[in-house]
Amino acid sequence: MISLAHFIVLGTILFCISVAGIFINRKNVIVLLMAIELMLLAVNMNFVAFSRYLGDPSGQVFVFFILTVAAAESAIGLAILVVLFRNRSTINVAEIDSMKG
Amino acid sequence: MFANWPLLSLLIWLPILGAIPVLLAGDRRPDLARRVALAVAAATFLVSLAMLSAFNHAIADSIARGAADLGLLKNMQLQENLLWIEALNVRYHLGVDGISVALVLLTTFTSVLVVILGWGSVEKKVAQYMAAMLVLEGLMVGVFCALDALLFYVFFEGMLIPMFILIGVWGGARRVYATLKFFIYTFFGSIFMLVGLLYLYFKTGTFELAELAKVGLSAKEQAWLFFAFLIAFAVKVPMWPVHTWLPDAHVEAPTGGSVVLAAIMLKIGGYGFIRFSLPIVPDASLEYAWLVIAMSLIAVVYVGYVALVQEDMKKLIAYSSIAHMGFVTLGVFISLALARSGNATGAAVGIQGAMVQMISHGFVSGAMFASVGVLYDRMHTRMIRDYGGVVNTMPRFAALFVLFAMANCGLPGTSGFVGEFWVILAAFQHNPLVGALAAFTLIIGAAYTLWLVKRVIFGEVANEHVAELQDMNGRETLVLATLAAAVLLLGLWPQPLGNLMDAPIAELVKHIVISKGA
Amino acid sequence: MISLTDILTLLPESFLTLAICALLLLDLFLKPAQRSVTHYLSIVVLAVTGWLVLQHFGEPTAFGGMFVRDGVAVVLKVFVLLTTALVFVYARPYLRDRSLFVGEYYVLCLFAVLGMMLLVSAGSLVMIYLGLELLALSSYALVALNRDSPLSSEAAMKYFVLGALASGMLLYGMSMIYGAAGSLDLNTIHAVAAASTQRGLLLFGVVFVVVGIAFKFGAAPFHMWLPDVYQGAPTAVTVFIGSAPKLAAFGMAYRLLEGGLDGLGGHWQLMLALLAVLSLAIGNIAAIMQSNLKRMLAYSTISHVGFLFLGLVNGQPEGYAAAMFYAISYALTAAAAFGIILLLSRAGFEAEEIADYKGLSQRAPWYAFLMALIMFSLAGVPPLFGFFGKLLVLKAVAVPGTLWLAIAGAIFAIVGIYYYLRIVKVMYFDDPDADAVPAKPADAPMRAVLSVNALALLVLGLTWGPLYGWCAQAFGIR
Amino acid sequence: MITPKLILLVIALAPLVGAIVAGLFGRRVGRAGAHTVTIAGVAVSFVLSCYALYQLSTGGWGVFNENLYTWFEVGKLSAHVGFLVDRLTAVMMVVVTSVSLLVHVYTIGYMRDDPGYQRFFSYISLFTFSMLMLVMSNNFMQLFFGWEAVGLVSYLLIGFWFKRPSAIFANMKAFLVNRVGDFGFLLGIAAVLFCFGSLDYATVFASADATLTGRTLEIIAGHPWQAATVIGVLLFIGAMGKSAQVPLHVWLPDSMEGPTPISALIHAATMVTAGIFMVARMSPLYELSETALSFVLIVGATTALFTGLIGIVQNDVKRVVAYSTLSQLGYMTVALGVSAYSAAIFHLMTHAFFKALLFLGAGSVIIAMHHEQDMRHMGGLRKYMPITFITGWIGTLALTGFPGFSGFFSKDAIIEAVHESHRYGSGYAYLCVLIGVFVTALYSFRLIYLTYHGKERFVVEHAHHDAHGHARDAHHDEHADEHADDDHGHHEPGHLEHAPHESPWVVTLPLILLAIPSVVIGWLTIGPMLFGDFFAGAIVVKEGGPLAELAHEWHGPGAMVLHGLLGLPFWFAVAGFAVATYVYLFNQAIADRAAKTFAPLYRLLQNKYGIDDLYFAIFARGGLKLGRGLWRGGDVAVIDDGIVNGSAALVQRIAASVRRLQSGYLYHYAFAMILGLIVLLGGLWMAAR
Repeated sequence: MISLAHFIVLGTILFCISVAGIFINRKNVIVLLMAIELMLLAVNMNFVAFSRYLGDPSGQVFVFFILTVAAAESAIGLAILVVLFRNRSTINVAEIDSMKG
Repeated sequence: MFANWPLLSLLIWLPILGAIPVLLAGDRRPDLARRVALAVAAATFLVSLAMLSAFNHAIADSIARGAADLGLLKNMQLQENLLWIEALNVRYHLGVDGISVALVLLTTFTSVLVVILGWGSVEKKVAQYMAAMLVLEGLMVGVFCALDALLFYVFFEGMLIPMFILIGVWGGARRVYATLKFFIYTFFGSIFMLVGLLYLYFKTGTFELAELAKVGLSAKEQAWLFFAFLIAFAVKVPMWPVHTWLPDAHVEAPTGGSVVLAAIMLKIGGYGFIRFSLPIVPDASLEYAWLVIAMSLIAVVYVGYVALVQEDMKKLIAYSSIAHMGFVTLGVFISLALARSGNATGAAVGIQGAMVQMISHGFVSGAMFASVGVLYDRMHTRMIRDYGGVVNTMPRFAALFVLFAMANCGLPGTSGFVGEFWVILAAFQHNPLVGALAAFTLIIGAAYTLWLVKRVIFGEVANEHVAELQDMNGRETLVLATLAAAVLLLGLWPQPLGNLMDAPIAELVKHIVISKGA
Repeated sequence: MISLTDILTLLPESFLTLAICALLLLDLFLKPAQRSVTHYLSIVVLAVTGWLVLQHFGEPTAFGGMFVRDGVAVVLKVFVLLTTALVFVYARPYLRDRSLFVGEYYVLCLFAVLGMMLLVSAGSLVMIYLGLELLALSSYALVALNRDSPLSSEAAMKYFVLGALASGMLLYGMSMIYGAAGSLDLNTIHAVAAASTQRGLLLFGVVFVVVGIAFKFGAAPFHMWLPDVYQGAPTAVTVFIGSAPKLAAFGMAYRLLEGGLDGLGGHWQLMLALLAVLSLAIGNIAAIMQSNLKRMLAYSTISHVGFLFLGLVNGQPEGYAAAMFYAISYALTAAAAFGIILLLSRAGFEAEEIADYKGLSQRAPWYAFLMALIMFSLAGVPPLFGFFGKLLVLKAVAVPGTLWLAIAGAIFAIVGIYYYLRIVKVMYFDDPDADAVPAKPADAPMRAVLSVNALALLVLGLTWGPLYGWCAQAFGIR
Repeated sequence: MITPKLILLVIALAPLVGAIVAGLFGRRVGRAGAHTVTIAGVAVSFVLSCYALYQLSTGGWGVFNENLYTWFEVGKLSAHVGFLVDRLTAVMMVVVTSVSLLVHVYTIGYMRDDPGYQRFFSYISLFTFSMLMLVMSNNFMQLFFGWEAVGLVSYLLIGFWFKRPSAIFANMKAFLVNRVGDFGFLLGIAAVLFCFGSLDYATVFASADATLTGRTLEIIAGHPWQAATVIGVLLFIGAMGKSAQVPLHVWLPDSMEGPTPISALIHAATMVTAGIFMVARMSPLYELSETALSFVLIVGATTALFTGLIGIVQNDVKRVVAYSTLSQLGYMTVALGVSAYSAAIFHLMTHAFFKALLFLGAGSVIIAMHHEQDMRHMGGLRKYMPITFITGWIGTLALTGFPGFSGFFSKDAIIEAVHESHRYGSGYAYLCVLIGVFVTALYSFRLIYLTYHGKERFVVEHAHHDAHGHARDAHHDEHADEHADDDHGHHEPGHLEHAPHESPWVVTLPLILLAIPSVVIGWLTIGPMLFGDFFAGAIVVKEGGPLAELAHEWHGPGAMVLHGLLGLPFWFAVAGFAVATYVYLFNQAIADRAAKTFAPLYRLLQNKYGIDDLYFAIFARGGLKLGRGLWRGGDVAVIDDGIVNGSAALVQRIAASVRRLQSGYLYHYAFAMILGLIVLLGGLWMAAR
């Protein structure tokens, strides 16, 4: 029998993976975008699990909102990515450091 | 006749708003700017005289007008008490007692002279210079009139801005370092006082000085507050060891700036001790009086020796200022100790001495800096070694300079003597050794002053530059002669000043003998 | 069931939404030459919205508590709108010089405003999230507005990634809170948080929420995005994200922490105290070394956030009022500060290096004077506006228990004074370089508005009572 | 209505008026105007002083004690300007005004070529005023006023020729050394105020006994000292400064840099005796402390002998007289020390006359020698300037105490008094004063011989000697420079353009007028002053003071003269005379040989026991060293560079490193956020447990 805890742990694991993906990855910006998506999904997992467990639908409604926003977010993210590539002709995370200090 | 006018507001805002027309006159029309500035300053001075006349016979009706029970500050007159920020119950509360009146008069008087001094010595951005001076004047008057701690603080800090500009724009070679040092040093001092005031507000729910003087405080609270105040005012006075901003500021400041700085700004420190430390935290002040007394004595002896070896005239005078201000703090805290030991007369003598010393130092140091300015405008150097035998070419100047020098080493008959004399007498009553150390100024003070005179004024004409010197022009003579008159008048006839300050001082002494430990 | 009163209550926001759409459409049919129409219209829109906000139509709450319209919301909205209006005025010449004078700028800004308005009157976690994202997404796009600037795009990317990360954390925290409280409604959460004894999950969530808030403010150590974004974004955008969003962030913090998690005060207050000190330290110290004015202001923002947090740490109405007052004063001052940069910049010259201000007092005395006012206000020197903000927040912590925070604030204020004075020094004490670009004849409205804005710092410094009274009232003090 | 008050006011203020007129309007009134108005002023106060003295001594007036002006009042304490005029004061007033008057007249001749003529007159009148205020004061505050005022004028006058490096050094030295004295003096006043709560003589003296007996002060905790002693010693330190007692005597010889009239008026007759007067005035206090008086006695005795010795080896005519002044002041102090106050005042008076005489005589010689002051270039002047010569002899006889001359009475009285006294240190003092007599005679007659007798040791160059033989006018301007630039201008020592000659009447008249009292004043006044009750009330002496003892065998001046001829002092003087005569009149060589044989001693005396050098090394150089140390070490190094700039630099360094944290890499930023999150979580976890 799968209990709430399992879901929460899974969500946490996903979250950690995504976070790790953000600050360990030094190669490609795309990966960052994917990590962000993953993070949102981890959160969704939590919400759904809680909502199911609490028998309260509002959590699942929130999930829909999150999904929508996530879509918009990645759209903007990709747009910025394109702009960045046009200017820098690179999407290597390790190379976008012209502003520091 | 003036008793019901808002004289104090007038005194504060007239110069500040007067700065606007000066600025409008613009740097392109310097003479117009100068004239307007002079007019404003003179008008302010007249208003302050009106205040004086109103003051003497305003006691009755200030009570008749049912001025709020001010407790300690009950001899405050010409009060204006408006609500400024009702959410915090901050009040635009002005009022003057004898002490303030004396200092306000000093301020307005000096400001007029400063404007006249700036006439010749400032060439660039005249309008801005004059405007800054006027704004500064207004704020300083405000400091002496404020009866609300926050209002006081606002004026107290606000002063920094014009002074910062004055030193920074019209200053000498290392002006940037000097002015930043000045600003940050002073800011450093006052910010802790602000925290202290806020804490007091938390205790009392008001910034009214009178209320703050009433509130009971535990020993621990008092100690913390005492040091908060001490930092703020010790920096301003300045006392050893937080004095090092002063010589730099003086050396770099334009003549007018130095005069204002020495003549008025330093007094705010001593004034603060009298208005804040003593009434609000008397017990802590008493407990740590030894500390302040020690610092003051160091100022007299140590700084005296330092002054002895300065090669820059302004630096030398700056250090001598520190030494002389040492007498102010000494007098104030000696009196506290005496008052607590039941020697009311001694206490009164001490504070009177301190106050007279403040006023006198205002005249003397102002005059000294003005004199150096006179020389500087001609030779463009402040180095003592570049001078010598000035008396041969500038006899009139030399005569006045010697007079001021004598006042500076506290010769009887000059204002410089009165304060030091009283303070030393009081100090001796507190502890003969303290008195002895204080009296050491007789020797060291004379040493550095007369050596300066010997090297600058007397002797053969040192070099061709000195040989070409012209004696003072009418404007300079006017300024220095006026100051000389003030120095002698105060030295020979100090009683009026004493009468002016008697009541508040007696009140203060009565207040500080009561412990407020709670 | 959605009632008319709900719509009525939401009237300002609804109007703004419709207006934005209309503007968007209209802008399509405008020739570039007529762009000013968009400009003025959007200002009108802001004005009307502001008027509507002040009318208090409808009920205090709508949509079953999803939307709250209390004093706090009103005050914050008014100043968000005001600041944005100022921003529009300041931005116009800059945008024109750089062929960035496009409708998108206005539309995006207005959407961000809408997001902020929703955020500050959010009554549930969903609303907070939506408002936040609406604000964030528009900001990302705005930062990248100048498509040809490498710096902008880099800044946008950093902003975007970190922002997403932050909102992810916030969401994660929300999910935990939701799990613990069993509801998205802040009032319910408030009740639960106050009552429940089993707080592990809630607290766990609180941490993430605090992180989300801290990021939005740019409090250390979640400040890293801020300097780069401020520097990289076109100044016309920096001026926007540098001012209004701080108000929104305050609103968000207030809703979540006070409205939702008051019961856990003890914990999040400690965290905020920690963040406050850290921000004060890092912001003030790092600012000293900057040679780029925008970047310096970014760090100064961080330090100001530290001060603002001082208002929150005690969880007292006075503290909140102080913090809100501080946010308002900061928003106005920052708008003016960046306004000066915009004013002095022109095509091919950004005027964002501190060296560019050498001898400004001789080249453009009036602007130099205004800038000096602004700097002294930021430094917190009386009698300027900024001082009283500091005064109030210090007052909030100058009580037994948090006195150490007040002292820390004082010390870092001293450190901070240095770099503000440096600007004044450069403008007044240094002589202009031979090749210094002469100040251009600014367009009249901007010049006028900017002067008023800067002088207001002085005037408000003398008459800040009513404003603070308003803030205090919003928090039900007296 | 002419009241005593009015008269006294006029006495005090007349010179002030003169000074102001001559000083501020000097250019307008011109030279003649300047000296007329000042002399008039001083003359008025002289005449009125004599009148006052007459009234007081004939009992026409009672003691006058009134406050005229309240200077400052705090609570119960008030400081006034007021006059206390009794016989003691009156005597001082007469001495001061008379000498001052004569010096004024003398100055007309002495300074006639000086550009600073008006200034000079204004100064000396101002001095007269200050000195009168000092002696007429009825309270300590005013006493201190006068005290410092005369110091100021002396400062201005020593540095009168402000171009001379030596002069402006001397005046600073004088002022500073005096300030050391004033330091003690002021503390003494503070102590008086502390003990009596008042600054008025009357109050203090009235309650002196009651207040001070048994009263102690704890200056160093745990060491209670007798209050009377503390007060006495502190006040006397002031006197040591003014009256140039060892070890504060160093300023007086240098003060000779001032014009000679000043040396006569200020540094011989009046100002330097202020200390003596002060102690006499304070006799009610001093009588309460044996210790203080012993201190006074020993200091005085030391001064009397050892400064005299230096006089022997001096070659500058003025310096010889200066050292004799020091030694005579020592005698007065000794008298004070044995509570023979009236003897001290008596000697003060006689000394004022004959020392002024000697100085003015020296000045007259100096004029004749064109500001040549070195006796080695003089000699045989008696035939050139008879009046100066004779008056010089009179002065010398008075000084050396030749029976019958004024000096004899005063000095003999002092010596006898010391002999009678049993106070601690009186033995030593007796020895000192006896030898002192010998020394005095020695250097005095040495001076006489080297100056007036023997063969001329100067060459008269008739280079540009004009027909009229009266070259003076031709050389006005030249003399002017001589005053101005260094000592004797261009011609090397001992070479004169024209023969020396007697000085004009304005110079000789004062000499004559001073010579008369130098002879007779002692004879006339010793009776009442010393042994009568002339000073009753003004000077208080405990029962059995030495003078009282002497009074028993007092049979009038004549008897005293006869007795004096047999007395020890007389023979000491004769011995001194004999030696001087033999050595300096007949056998110069011995002197040089003696100088060689006793080289160390000679050198010791030559550089004044090395005290000056010592002071210079310790206080001047040491002070500068200390100051530099405190400045560079304390202010600059520690406070500024260390704390102030140091902390600034520290912040800068931290800033630099903080800045490096902002690496510009996205993943670092992200990492920072994660770290922050973890820290918060960790903190929460800690809090939870």
